[in-house]
Amino acid sequence: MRYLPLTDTDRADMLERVGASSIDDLFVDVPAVAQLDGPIRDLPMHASEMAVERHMKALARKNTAAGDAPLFLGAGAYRHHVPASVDTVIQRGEFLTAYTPYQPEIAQGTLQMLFEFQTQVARLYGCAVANASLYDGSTACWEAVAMAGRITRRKRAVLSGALHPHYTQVVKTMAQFTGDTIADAMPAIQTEPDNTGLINRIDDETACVVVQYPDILGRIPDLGELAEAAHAKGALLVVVNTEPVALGAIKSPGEMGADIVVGEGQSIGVGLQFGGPYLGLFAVRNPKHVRQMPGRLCGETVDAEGKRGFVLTLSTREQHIRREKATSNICTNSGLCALAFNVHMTLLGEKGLRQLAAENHRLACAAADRLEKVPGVTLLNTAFFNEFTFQLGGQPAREVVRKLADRDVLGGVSLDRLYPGVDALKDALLVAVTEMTTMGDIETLATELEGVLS
Amino acid sequence: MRYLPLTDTDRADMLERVGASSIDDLFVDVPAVAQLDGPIRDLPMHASEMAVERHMKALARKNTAAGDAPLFLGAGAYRHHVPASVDTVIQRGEFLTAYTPYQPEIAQGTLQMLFEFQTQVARLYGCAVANASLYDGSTACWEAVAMAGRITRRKRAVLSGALHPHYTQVVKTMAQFTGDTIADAMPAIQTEPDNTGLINRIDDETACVVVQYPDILGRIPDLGELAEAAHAKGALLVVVNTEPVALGAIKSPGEMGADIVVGEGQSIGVGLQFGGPYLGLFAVRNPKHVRQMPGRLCGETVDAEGKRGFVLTLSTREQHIRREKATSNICTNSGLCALAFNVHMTLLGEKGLRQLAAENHRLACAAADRLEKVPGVTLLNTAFFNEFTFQLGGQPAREVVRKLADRDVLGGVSLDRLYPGVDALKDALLVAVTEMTTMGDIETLATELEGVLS
Amino acid sequence: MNAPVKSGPNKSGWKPAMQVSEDGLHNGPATTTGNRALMLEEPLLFEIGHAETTGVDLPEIDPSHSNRLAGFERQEPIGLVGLTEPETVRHYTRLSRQNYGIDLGFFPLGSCTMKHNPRLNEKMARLSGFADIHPLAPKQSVQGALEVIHQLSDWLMKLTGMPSVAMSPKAGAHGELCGILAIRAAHTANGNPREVVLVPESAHGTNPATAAFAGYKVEDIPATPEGRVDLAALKERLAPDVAAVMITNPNTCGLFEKDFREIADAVHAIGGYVYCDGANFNAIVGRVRPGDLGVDAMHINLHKTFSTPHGGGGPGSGPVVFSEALKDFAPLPFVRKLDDGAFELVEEENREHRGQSFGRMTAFHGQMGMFTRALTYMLSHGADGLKQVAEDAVLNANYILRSLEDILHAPYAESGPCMHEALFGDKDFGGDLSTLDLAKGLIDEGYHPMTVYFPLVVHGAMLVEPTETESKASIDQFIAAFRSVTERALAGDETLKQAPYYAPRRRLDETQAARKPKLAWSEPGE
Amino acid sequence: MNAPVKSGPNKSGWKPAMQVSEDGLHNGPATTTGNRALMLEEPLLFEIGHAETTGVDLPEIDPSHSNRLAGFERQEPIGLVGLTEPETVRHYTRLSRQNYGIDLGFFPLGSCTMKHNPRLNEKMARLSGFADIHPLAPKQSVQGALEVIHQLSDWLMKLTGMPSVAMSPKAGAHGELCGILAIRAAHTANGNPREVVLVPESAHGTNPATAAFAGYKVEDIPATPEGRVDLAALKERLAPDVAAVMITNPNTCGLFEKDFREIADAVHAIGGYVYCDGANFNAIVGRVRPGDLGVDAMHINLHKTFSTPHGGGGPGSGPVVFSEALKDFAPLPFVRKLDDGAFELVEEENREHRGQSFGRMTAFHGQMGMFTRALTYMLSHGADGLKQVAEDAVLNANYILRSLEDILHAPYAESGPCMHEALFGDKDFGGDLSTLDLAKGLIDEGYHPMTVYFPLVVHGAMLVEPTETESKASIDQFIAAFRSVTERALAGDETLKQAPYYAPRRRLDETQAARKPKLAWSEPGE
Ligand SMILES: Cc1ncc(COP(=O)(O)O)c(C=O)c1O
Ligand SMILES: Cc1ncc(COP(=O)(O)O)c(C=O)c1O
Repeated sequence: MRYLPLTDTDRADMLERVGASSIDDLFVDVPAVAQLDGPIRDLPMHASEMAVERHMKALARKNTAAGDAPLFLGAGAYRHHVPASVDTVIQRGEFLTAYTPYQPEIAQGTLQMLFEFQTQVARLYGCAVANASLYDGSTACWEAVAMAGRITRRKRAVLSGALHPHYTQVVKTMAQFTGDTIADAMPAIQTEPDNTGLINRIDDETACVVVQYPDILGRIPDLGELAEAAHAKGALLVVVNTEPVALGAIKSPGEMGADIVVGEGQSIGVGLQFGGPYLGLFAVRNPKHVRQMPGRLCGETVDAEGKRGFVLTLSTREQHIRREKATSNICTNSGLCALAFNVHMTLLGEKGLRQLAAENHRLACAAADRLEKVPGVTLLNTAFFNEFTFQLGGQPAREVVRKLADRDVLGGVSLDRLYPGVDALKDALLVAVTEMTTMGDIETLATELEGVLS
Repeated sequence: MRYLPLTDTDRADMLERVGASSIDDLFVDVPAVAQLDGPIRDLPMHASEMAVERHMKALARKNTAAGDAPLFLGAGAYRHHVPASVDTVIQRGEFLTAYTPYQPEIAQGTLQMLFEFQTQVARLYGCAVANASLYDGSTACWEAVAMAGRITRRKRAVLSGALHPHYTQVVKTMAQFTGDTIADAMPAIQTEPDNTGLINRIDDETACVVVQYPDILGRIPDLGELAEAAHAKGALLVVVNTEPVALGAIKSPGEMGADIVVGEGQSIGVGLQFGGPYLGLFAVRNPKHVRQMPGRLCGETVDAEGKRGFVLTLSTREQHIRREKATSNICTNSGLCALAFNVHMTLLGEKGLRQLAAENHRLACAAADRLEKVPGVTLLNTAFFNEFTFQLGGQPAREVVRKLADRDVLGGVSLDRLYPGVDALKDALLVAVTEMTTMGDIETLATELEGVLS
Repeated sequence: MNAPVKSGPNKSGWKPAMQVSEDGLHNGPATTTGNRALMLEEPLLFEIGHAETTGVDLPEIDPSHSNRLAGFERQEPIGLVGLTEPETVRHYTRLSRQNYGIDLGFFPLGSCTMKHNPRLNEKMARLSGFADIHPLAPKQSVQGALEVIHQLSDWLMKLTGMPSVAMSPKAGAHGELCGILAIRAAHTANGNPREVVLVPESAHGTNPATAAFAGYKVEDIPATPEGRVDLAALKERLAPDVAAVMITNPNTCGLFEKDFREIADAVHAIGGYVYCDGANFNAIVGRVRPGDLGVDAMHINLHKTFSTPHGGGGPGSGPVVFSEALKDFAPLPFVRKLDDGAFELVEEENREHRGQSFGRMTAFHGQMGMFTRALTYMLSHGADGLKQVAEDAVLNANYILRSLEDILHAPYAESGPCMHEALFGDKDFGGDLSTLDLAKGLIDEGYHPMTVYFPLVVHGAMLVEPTETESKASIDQFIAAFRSVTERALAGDETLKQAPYYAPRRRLDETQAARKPKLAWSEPGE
Repeated sequence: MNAPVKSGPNKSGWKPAMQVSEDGLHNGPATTTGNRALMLEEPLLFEIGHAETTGVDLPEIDPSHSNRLAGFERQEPIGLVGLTEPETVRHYTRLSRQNYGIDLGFFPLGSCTMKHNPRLNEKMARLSGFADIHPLAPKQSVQGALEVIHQLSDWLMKLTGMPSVAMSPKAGAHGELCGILAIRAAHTANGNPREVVLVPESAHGTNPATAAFAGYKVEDIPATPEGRVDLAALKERLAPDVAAVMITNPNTCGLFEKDFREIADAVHAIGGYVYCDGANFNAIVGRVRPGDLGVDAMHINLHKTFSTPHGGGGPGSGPVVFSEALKDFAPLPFVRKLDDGAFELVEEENREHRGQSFGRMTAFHGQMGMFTRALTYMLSHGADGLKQVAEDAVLNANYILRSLEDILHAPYAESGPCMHEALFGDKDFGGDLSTLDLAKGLIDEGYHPMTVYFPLVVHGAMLVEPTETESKASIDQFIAAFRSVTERALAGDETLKQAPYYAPRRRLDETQAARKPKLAWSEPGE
């Protein structure tokens, strides 16, 4: 078999060396009840690369790839152009087939990359320190809530109604077990984010306020106002960002007073991949909070000859040292996605990220303008970056999305998919636009939407 | 621009250093008649990766890729399965972006690979020495004729009528200029190769006899008989192979007495690519002939510490040393294709190549059996490896191929495409089968052929 | 029997390579660049990039274009720098060359299962039908993706003999959390979440961390001198306050827990659940089904047993299989096959199909990119191949154990065959040498060291996991090198203290890194 | 002005890396494996593979299956060995790490134009619509492929200002052959192929070899002391026996042939043709059109100017542009756009469209895999970008010339600006040091050396071609390193004789290799 280098002769020689008469001798400690008499039944036997490729390609063909239909889906996962050289780099065996850099003398490649990545994320978020990644935005969001609890020694988190519902659910799932109180809410269908409502929910027990920026409806909340209100009550402001490209056009959460900034990094370098693996970003504005951070941190040091080098550091926060007292149980994180982010962000640079953001916004404005002209359609947002919400005049958006798909247009995400069963949200459609969207795509969506709605 | 690292500041600084006031100063030696006043007109300006990708994908979509239709095309280019790891290896920057290994201390990767490649080719062909590749099978064929001329000091080459017509044409093109006499012929439509006819054409002036094995109609000539006849007249036997996989099932040309064996290596590792780049293989049975060989040769040696290493050697045969007295003008060859061949052949190994050959032959037999049942169709060959010739009972094969393509079947190569205008060949269809062919593909071809012929 | 392997030629064709000359020739002159031929230094991105440089050709920003950013336009520079594509490719290529990976050589990092990552997996994961689909695309347009999840689930359930699997956990530790949360949910449904989770001292750090993260107190499970759970002592501790035990099997000492079934019965008897850390599933895949041993929940690291790449620290994927007792508590979402053959995603809206689910652990539906790779791998190996995987992995480990035990302290060598990894300790080393020094000596020899100082139960632990994707020749060469470095360690050879000599960096100062953490680049003087 | 560059920090942000310590620490103990950490030794395939091992899972051969091989079944083993996939990937990864490439660092190999190979090119060439189509597929099914050839032809004609292009030549030398054959065909059509082709001594070896291969006698064109063709002397030699001149422009001394137009006129006046070796087109692409200089035929190395990778020695692609005078003689096949917008291939059967064609040079239609890459590159750069390519390439070369001429013999430094490459000689070196020693010293510094001992007209020639894809920081660092090694060479530092010290191999014995050639592996003792 093509991945198994031992030959039968090798096996015989090796069994002799270990003093076993057959391979079964090495499994003597397995109780009889669990000994199988042959390969597991009901599963196929081994297959050639050609046969497996056929099988997998047949499955892939049952999906509509984004390149084959105009795509306006967002809601926490965005289709951006990833330069070809990103994949070249992440396929280098030295990156792809390495482990977490436990032996720094032969892992400087991964370590220096992580140091660069941490710097990029910290700067993007307007923070002092970022970690070496978490699983994804949603789990990073929970980690932020937990960390805020450790810092403030309080157990109540107030979530904005316009936080991505999956993120809300993840936080609530965890809180069921930790005993934290989570004050969440439904998104209010209104042109501006409901900052007042959110501020009113902050009390003296509140560890943190969690707000998404831009929010799930594509609106842009004023973080400064929220930071002030949170800090006044001794709470931390946790800002969640699901579209890092936006931060090329709008102010960073850090500069507006956020204490912990977390987010999804998938837009940069990672790709859609049906939802995973993605890339959890996590940063803090105040360097004093570093020792409460979850996840790995890469730091600068020198070697025995005085040369600069990098190591994983502050590991006394982590499970492999601290065990049950660790700041998080995370071990494997999203290393290779962090590399993809790092490479893509390097290709963009300050200039490219700003241009990318401008281009996203320009096309989103064009799409909003065009779609508003479709009869029966109203734009909710006054402000947005590259995603916005339409109301379809009472028509069920989910149905409309399905009909659009029948016409080979992936027209957006219905709020009913995200918040099933909430009447007030049923006719709302979330539409995302990126640099990959063409004016032709926008026209197609407008036309088909008109067709479906009429 | 994304491939140009100099910034405008850099350019200004550098111009200052070189003492030029503008870039135009550096082009002062260009005569005024040839100075353009700006970017060349009628050509587009630079474009983003995204835009270029769209353009190229649109062009690619105008072709029917082999995976999208059953494919029975051969005639010197075969669709075999190339394991995924081959591409991984050839995309390693250290291989992809290296030059010809002129500095052996930092090119041992390429050099050792070439040494392995030469060994693989020599063994496959039953020869003593193979070179480090030529452009493709057809140019290798001419190089063999030229080399035979140098060795025998004769200027007449006798070509089998069943040599690939493109190869024949390449040899004839060159001979027009060198003054060699080329005795070629049309393929005789008969069940067995016309060895007798070929032998009869050998005379005392003949430098070499060139025969294809298996031949253009898929038949398998007896090389032993030809070697004997050639050698009897003091001529060399040049054997051309366009399907290296065949040599996993049939005897090597070397063991049957061929003096020079050349061929196309594309089947192993390289892929179809619409005809290029391909891989010219070149080997000699008699090590004494090495100094007359064209192209690069990699040899073993030691370094200053006595460690084994590899270098390009015997370069006094080559253009960069010998100039107008070189054995060939070739410089750049097919290095990366040789690597792909080397890697794929390593994955196959003795066992895999033999299995691959057996599988090709098994499926080809199945196809021949099935297609013979199509009314109006007769199989020409008594023997074949993975390609054979059908006669369509007087129907023009080219027309049939076109109609099959309309039905999304790439059903074979008509001899009329290869030998346009020859009446005797008009109804003959060349059908190739590989391990990529499924029984379903065969059935589809049979059915559609029946449809087209009736 | 068990004769030491000599360095030198062996049947598998490996020959010791030519020696570095000892006449000092290699001690060449210092270079002005700091490079040493192909061992290249590389500055930080921020030292070579520019704010105005970019490797993408996007349209210049039109400042006249009105925006709808509600006055939040960025005013300050972000502080990023860019490189053009040539610079980018070179920067990362040079960095990559300072790394060790499986592709370069033997990487026997115990517990981490650094097996070969097949390239077909990578190719399949990149098919646009998998790589370029949106997680919230209308389900009619992603039936193939849902089918991949379904097929992979089916493989996992059959390989483990368990009736249910949760696919969304993002790595092993996340899988542990998934399992423990289901356990907690089940207890809670019975009216009492209970208080304690029992975990052996030899367990991976994620086990106690997870239990604590889920709100449990962690207590130790005692071990026998032979390196296994002390069944009698465990039974003594079991009481209704114990919510679960978390046991790794094969365990982190490389041994199969013979008494697993009895342990499970005892835990079940007090109403507790058995969580099995399945990180070591590679030792038994295709040969032993955890379901036959009484497991209630077990995570599987697709990035270990099922060959998805580790990528320098992730991403992973940690599906969790569940017993009948726990399956109703498993998280959302999951994939269901409908009667008409279509696939649907069970999420919040149709959670009636799993009424007692503890909820959602992550956005979207799991590590799809890892699923396609793992399924490709399973289909390639098949049931027969996977069984062979386990057998070869175990054979290789035993071969190493028996080839080194004569010179290296092997605390559990008498406990029967090891499974997929061999455990050693540094107790006989000379001078003040320790495991770390041996590890660094192996680096010079061209190897990635084994896992060191884990598990905690052995002094100077060295956990060697060869996996099944090494050839005998490779292992023989490793044994020869290991013996040579071990001999130096036993003899107290002080030069080992300074190893590695040839790596891109000498030993790094970890204390300084932690004392004054520098975690992001800043302009010198900033 | 022209002040020497000092090693040390500069504005572009480059800093000299930390030094290798001079206290001998790096002179570590010899390893048993011969490896030095990440610098890994690797045996030959034949020393580690087995005849029974394979990395593909094909069906076992059924010996009972009847065959139709006419009695020619193979009886003898081929003598191949196989490796499994893990072994294969590792074998070639380790080998690759013994190579230098553009991706690793600066590769100023003069005349070879080692520019960055964009990764989009690689991606596009791998689209199944290009990579997986058969050359003899019915034309209706490959219209996109034919259109690629047509579009690329259009770019090449416009960039060169020439009315015709032949796409099938497989590399530069094959392109030369194509051009010379067309010239010979044209003369022959006039009744006399003529006898002589004039080639300067500084020309690349392929030029005289090609002319000879096409049946011509080769004679030297004299050069002026400033490194250009001696127009007067050339004119003197021109006579009706001269079929053509072959001139490289910019020439291999890195200079633009100012008198090219006059040369062309003189050659045309005696009825000869002007062949231009276009290997150095990168210096002028987008800025100067050879068609405006009187060229009759010129090959273009897509693997130089248009960024297709060199791959350790190929494949290349060498399309040839032709003037009105020669275009009817160009080879088959070529692509023609029909009035209905469809594309057709003109081959033997419809050669009436090019009645005087000298015929076919190769099977099929050329290096399609290079065409897709080159077209991708051209579209990326556009007319504006390509012009910038030439300008930056020339600027970089002049910058190097002016930064080194104060310490290194630069024979043509007074001949005006250089084009895309700077030429130096070793005449001032101390002791018995020569260009080779400097080159090997650069290897230790982390560079691929420049082209050495070519062109032949300069003693110990060093031809440095930076290309446009190097940053100023990269070039500055190179200059600093080059100066440092040059200073050692000038001072006669004998340690340079033993360089390289740090490469995978020390200097290799080329004499032994040629004296007793070992060109294939054989079993020891075989
Ligand atoms: C025994 C054991 N358990 C759990 C884990 C955690 O898995 P992950 O790193 O995927 O979170 C590991 C990984 O190293 C492990 O070895
Ligand atoms: C000036 C010059 N002419 C011709 C050639 C030959 O080109 P190729 O190697 O593509 O055959 C080269 C390549 O090195 C060259 O530099």
